[in-house]
Amino acid sequence: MTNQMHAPRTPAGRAAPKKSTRAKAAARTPAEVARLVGFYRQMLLIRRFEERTARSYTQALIGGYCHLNLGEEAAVVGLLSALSPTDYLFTNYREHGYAIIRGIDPNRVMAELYGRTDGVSKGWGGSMHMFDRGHRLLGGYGIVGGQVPLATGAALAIDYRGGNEIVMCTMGDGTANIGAFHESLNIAALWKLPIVYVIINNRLGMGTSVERSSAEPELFRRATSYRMESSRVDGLDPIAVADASAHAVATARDGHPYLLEVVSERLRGHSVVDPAKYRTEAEVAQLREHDPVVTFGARLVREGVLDADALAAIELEVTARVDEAAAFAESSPAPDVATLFDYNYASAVPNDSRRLPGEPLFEPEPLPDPGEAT
Amino acid sequence: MTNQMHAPRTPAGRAAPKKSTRAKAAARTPAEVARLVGFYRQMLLIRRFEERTARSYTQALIGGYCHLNLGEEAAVVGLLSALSPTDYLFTNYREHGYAIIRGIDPNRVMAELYGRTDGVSKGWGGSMHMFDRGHRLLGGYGIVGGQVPLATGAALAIDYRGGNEIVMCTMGDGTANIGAFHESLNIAALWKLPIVYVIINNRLGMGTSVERSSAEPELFRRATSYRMESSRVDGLDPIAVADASAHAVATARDGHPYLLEVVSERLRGHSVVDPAKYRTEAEVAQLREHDPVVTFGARLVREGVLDADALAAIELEVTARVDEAAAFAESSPAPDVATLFDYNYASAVPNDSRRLPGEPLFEPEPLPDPGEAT
Amino acid sequence: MTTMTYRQALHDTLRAEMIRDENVFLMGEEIGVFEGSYKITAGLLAEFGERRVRDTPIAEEGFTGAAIGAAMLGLRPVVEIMTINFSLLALDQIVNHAAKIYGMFGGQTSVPLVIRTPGGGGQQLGATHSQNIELYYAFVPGLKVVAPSTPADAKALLLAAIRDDDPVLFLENLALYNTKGDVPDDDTPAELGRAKITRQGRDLTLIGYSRMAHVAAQVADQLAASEGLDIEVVDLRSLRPLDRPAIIESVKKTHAAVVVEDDWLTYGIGAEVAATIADGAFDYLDAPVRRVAMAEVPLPYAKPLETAALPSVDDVINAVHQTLDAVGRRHQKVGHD
Amino acid sequence: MTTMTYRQALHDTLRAEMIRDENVFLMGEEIGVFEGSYKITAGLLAEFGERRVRDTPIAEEGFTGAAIGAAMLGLRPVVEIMTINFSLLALDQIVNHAAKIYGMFGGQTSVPLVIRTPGGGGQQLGATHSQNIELYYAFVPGLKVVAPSTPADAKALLLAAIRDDDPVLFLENLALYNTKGDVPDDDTPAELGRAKITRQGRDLTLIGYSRMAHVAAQVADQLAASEGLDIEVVDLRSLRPLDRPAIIESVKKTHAAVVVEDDWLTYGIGAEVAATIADGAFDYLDAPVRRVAMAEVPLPYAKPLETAALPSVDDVINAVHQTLDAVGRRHQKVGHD
Ligand SMILES: Cc1ncc(C[n+]2csc(CCOP(=O)(O)OP(=O)(O)O)c2C)c(N)n1
Ligand SMILES: Cc1ncc(C[n+]2csc(CCOP(=O)(O)OP(=O)(O)O)c2C)c(N)n1
Ligand SMILES: [Mg+2]
Ligand SMILES: [Mg+2]
Repeated sequence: MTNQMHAPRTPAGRAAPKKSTRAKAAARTPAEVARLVGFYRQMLLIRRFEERTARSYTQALIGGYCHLNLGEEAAVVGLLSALSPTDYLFTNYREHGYAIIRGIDPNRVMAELYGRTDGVSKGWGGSMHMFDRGHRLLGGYGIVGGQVPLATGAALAIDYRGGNEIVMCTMGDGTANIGAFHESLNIAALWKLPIVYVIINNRLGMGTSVERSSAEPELFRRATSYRMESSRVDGLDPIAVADASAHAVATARDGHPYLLEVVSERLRGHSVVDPAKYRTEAEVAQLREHDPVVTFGARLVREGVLDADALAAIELEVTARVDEAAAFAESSPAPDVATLFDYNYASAVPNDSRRLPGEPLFEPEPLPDPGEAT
Repeated sequence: MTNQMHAPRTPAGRAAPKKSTRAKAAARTPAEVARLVGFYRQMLLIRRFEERTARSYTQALIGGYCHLNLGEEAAVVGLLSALSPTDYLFTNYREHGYAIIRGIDPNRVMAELYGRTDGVSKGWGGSMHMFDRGHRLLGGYGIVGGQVPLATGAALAIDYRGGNEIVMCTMGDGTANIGAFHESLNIAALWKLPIVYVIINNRLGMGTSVERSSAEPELFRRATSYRMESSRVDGLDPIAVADASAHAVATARDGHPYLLEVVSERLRGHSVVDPAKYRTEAEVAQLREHDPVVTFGARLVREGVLDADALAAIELEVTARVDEAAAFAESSPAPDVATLFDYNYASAVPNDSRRLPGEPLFEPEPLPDPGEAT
Repeated sequence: MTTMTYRQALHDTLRAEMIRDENVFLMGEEIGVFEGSYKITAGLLAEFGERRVRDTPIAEEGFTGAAIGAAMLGLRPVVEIMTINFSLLALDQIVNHAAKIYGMFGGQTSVPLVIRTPGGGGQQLGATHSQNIELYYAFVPGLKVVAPSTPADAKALLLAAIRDDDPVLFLENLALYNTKGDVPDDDTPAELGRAKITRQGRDLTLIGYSRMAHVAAQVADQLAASEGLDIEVVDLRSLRPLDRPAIIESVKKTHAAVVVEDDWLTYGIGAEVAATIADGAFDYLDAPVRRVAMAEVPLPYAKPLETAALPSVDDVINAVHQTLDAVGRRHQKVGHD
Repeated sequence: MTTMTYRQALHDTLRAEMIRDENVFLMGEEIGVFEGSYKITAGLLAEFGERRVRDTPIAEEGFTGAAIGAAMLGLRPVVEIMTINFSLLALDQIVNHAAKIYGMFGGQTSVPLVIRTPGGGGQQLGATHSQNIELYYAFVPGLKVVAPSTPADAKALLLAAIRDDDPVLFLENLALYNTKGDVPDDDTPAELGRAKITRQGRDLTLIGYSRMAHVAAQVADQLAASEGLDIEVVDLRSLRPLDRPAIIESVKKTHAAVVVEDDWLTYGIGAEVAATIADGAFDYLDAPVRRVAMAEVPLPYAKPLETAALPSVDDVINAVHQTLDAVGRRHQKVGHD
């Protein structure tokens, strides 16, 4: 059992950007090239999708709270690259990118944001609650930490049945301070469940820095409380994340839960409406400099994997994809009010209440005859 | 910061009995002797008090759940020896011994068990809920882990006011798995609160062994998740516990929270009514052999601190004290039903409900005149 | 038919369902080695092993949430929460997750979960261990809540709960575990969502659930014997959904009702029952619906205080008398009947 | 008198109380650097520093419990729980500890704590973020629960809550933060436990609290203008204790009532209000008490579904009309009036 850092520490508590050894190799097989280009395309897809989401939100086409994966593209893409289609994914309210990269049609993800019937959750969930049984995305969840016990239970079910799948459960750095995190990791370690817990450490929970919320800001170290293996990786480098994820997933498939900390960035505010005034200009400038999509693209150009034309072609392709998603979402019908009670229960039950707010509990009846009534 | 063991580990996960270096010294000052004899007298007082409690429970003089400190006498006495009278103590439902050793009149502790007006909590709390503002015992609590956030908040209040007191918060080994433990230790470490968390590891939560409930059964190691200092000590040796407690208390007084694990025994079942059938005869025999009261008494005799007469005298004195407590409790009046609503609120509020179950919400009134009524 | 205790009925049903369906398994604190705090699961660890009878750490939120997650993958966990008081620690998982997952994700996954937990009071367990907070579950769309009062119902409702595809809060009662009754030998599940008229009558409707359904029956028997009163007793059995038609039909016949509950009166379960009657049987009711409930205090430990705070048979009898008096006063005044 | 928003009234009152009493301090997630999720605490960190404005980790149970412990030592913490939905995670500390400590220990220590938290719905926040679960607190002896609907009440009730020696759940509402009203300049606290008749009338009593008190007032104004109806409006303001006398007095005058709430109907706050009226004003009521409440579903995200599930002004108007019709039908039949 080891608890190790995959990247050097900096005083700020996050790993310094680091080039993966694999990426540095000069000669690449076509498969390697395809993988790198695939990573880039996926990262850019998240980027453009989320930018489009922000715009639609500002246009009031999307409601509620809306949290974006901007800055976390490398983390999302690297993490999911290690999953098999039969593995399960639980995540939080910041999950649009996960849904798309998991393979769900972006049209359906955008339709969910627009609250339409073609949405992944049929318009019932919205931005925070994407779910797709087929792709084994078992939910975005809006309650901080709420997904962690659920994911643990999914791993228990796999173990119970003797299956070979694993569960990946992502969460933010702020989530490591809530009781459910502790209870769940202990249970998983005690029962040797096939699960990878991932902390996306973007160094902020809303406006609170990890140092101001976690007494041990190197969050992967919390695994020692449960004799669980853990490590930390640079979340701006999709290849490093993919490698770390592969190791964590293999460990879990072997029946040992794993805690992986991915040190990442949040490029904008906590949600679309947060101007993030608590950040200094210098911080914002640094964020831009580290932008994982830009730096990874530049690196692929530098290393000869892509040229400017190829970059532009991907840009066009991705933008078209996102435009299509928005158009699809806009044309998808909103749910009919007649369906309001469709999901009260999975198995019907007598006396279930299906009353609209304006309806009486009891329909007026003829008045009883006083003589007979009493 | 260190996380250390004060005693060697055994496979069973608890420290092997160890003679403290101080106790081994041949020549002792009168103060040292008095301290040792004091420890013994206190330990025996807990022992006889709890035995008496068990008897009274069996006689139905005590109701509810009833958990005893039998086997934990050295832990209780050693821990509390390091507290100043102005320090605060929070504990759980297994707290009779803590109440007595904190200095509360055993008469009032027994009266609480009997549910009488002279009880520490005036009969409102019972076995699990001893509270005494004057002695700064801020409660026995029946919800596992419930006391941990409260104690943390008391430490926050001390810190807020710039006081020099500290808080000691005891709990069982099973309690280290509940969310409140995690949330509280993180907050205390983050805010540098003057608090000592104590885990009394009697190796069982009801019938579940620490190995079957905690993935890291060396519970003091959980402090590393919060960069908190911690250690483990042999809880059958009051002197070792006293020393460890003194260190922990000093650390807390210095503004650094501390986690102390005290490896102890539970001589009987979880509560008075539990026959503890899940224990083997061999385990029970071993428990008897390690009995901290017997072994500490024998050691004091062996080391010439006490002789058989002195032992007998202490026995007599303690037994008389406990008899007095039981007599006092029995003669103390039960609370009057008229006082049922006395503690609804600390500040009176209009429209507070003070209705007994048989009373109507509205007293019958003369019927209105139909003509006027409608 | 076999006569057995409520405890035995629960035990035997759990065992039978585990034999019948491999997907059914048990989780909870102290249900295995310790054989259950109230011994409902005695012997099951030995028979089924650790895979199917799981002792959990003390982590109500964690293990209840894990059971929900396991149910999402199609297992049928039966969780024991030692007493309903401790379920407060798992409430986020139950209310924000178990109850929401089916609807919030557009019906994509169900949560076939049972949470068994006893309520109670009257055992001198003090304020934090004597609460009746089934209201917290009965209030929540997406949950089903049942509260059997007899060994036969314990069996039939537990069968239904385990076989149901939704999360079911199954409310037991410390004071009922040792009560006895006849239990049918076949395994026909009850229908969730239905109350039961356990005694027919014309003079007044007494409504209760769980232990209070017993108290109601006892009062009805006693008043029949002593005064020849003909009281109808409704055992709610299901708190969510609430069987409004059964309640209303009874009160339309009797014209008077008393609700017996051992939670707190204000906002308690009885508030909805009383409001329902006052609405649905408005023109039939000859006196206000009386509620007999616990005094609104944190339940004290001392026996005399505890006894005073909890509803007794005598309290219910008084309420029945006063309600019938009130009916009489109105009949006199209005002059009909 | 100054005209200001509900948000401003809360902010200014917190600030004034912190200046007045060194023991008052604030705790909660994102109340400092982020200035509050809903900006109630904007500027207070800068003014008072980290000692008195404490950003907490995301640990509702831990920090709420810590506030309770601090209150036991005599401080007066004002906790912000970001929305009432997240308070489920702290429920054990609030219900089993804050509410019990005074009574369970025989009155030895009080818990002068305020928990501020907004409820709401109608913001497309989905099932887990749109609940109105004030019931969970209103049900519990030992707690006091208030729910101001206007900036003036926000101030007066917050003053009272902070100065009170008991734990007070102070219910705010997302949809009210930007509403405006006149606020007295002096700092006279309200009396906890009292409802307010915000509009006098003789035809029917409309009862609401928090946002629904506004809806009630709006309906009353609208129906006065359009149909000359004379509706009395009761703003409950305090959910625990519930001001039964004020409610009953009003209904004895108007003979009809409609309760407006935005929690779920079955077992909701309105159940107790309706049951109370049906009991205390039994002989005065000319029609069943109607409850207008949220549809009993986990609130969906999609706007048309959300809108359909939440009570609207039109729903209330319909209920008023139907209730007055029902009164009329009965008057015709019985023949008096
Ligand atoms: C139990 C709970 N408390 C508070 C919130 C409000 N909230 C939503 S997101 C968030 C910050 C979470 O931070 P982190 O875990 O780091 O995730 P990130 O948003 O950075 O991805 C908070 C406090 C919530 N949704 N649930
Ligand atoms: C939240 C909660 N869950 C369960 C219980 C029931 N319970 C009471 S004591 C106990 C075991 C506690 O074990 P430990 O912390 O080791 O303390 P010990 O009893 O050994 O002193 C349990 C499960 C409870 N009181 N509270
Ligand atoms: Mg974060
Ligand atoms: Mg223990």
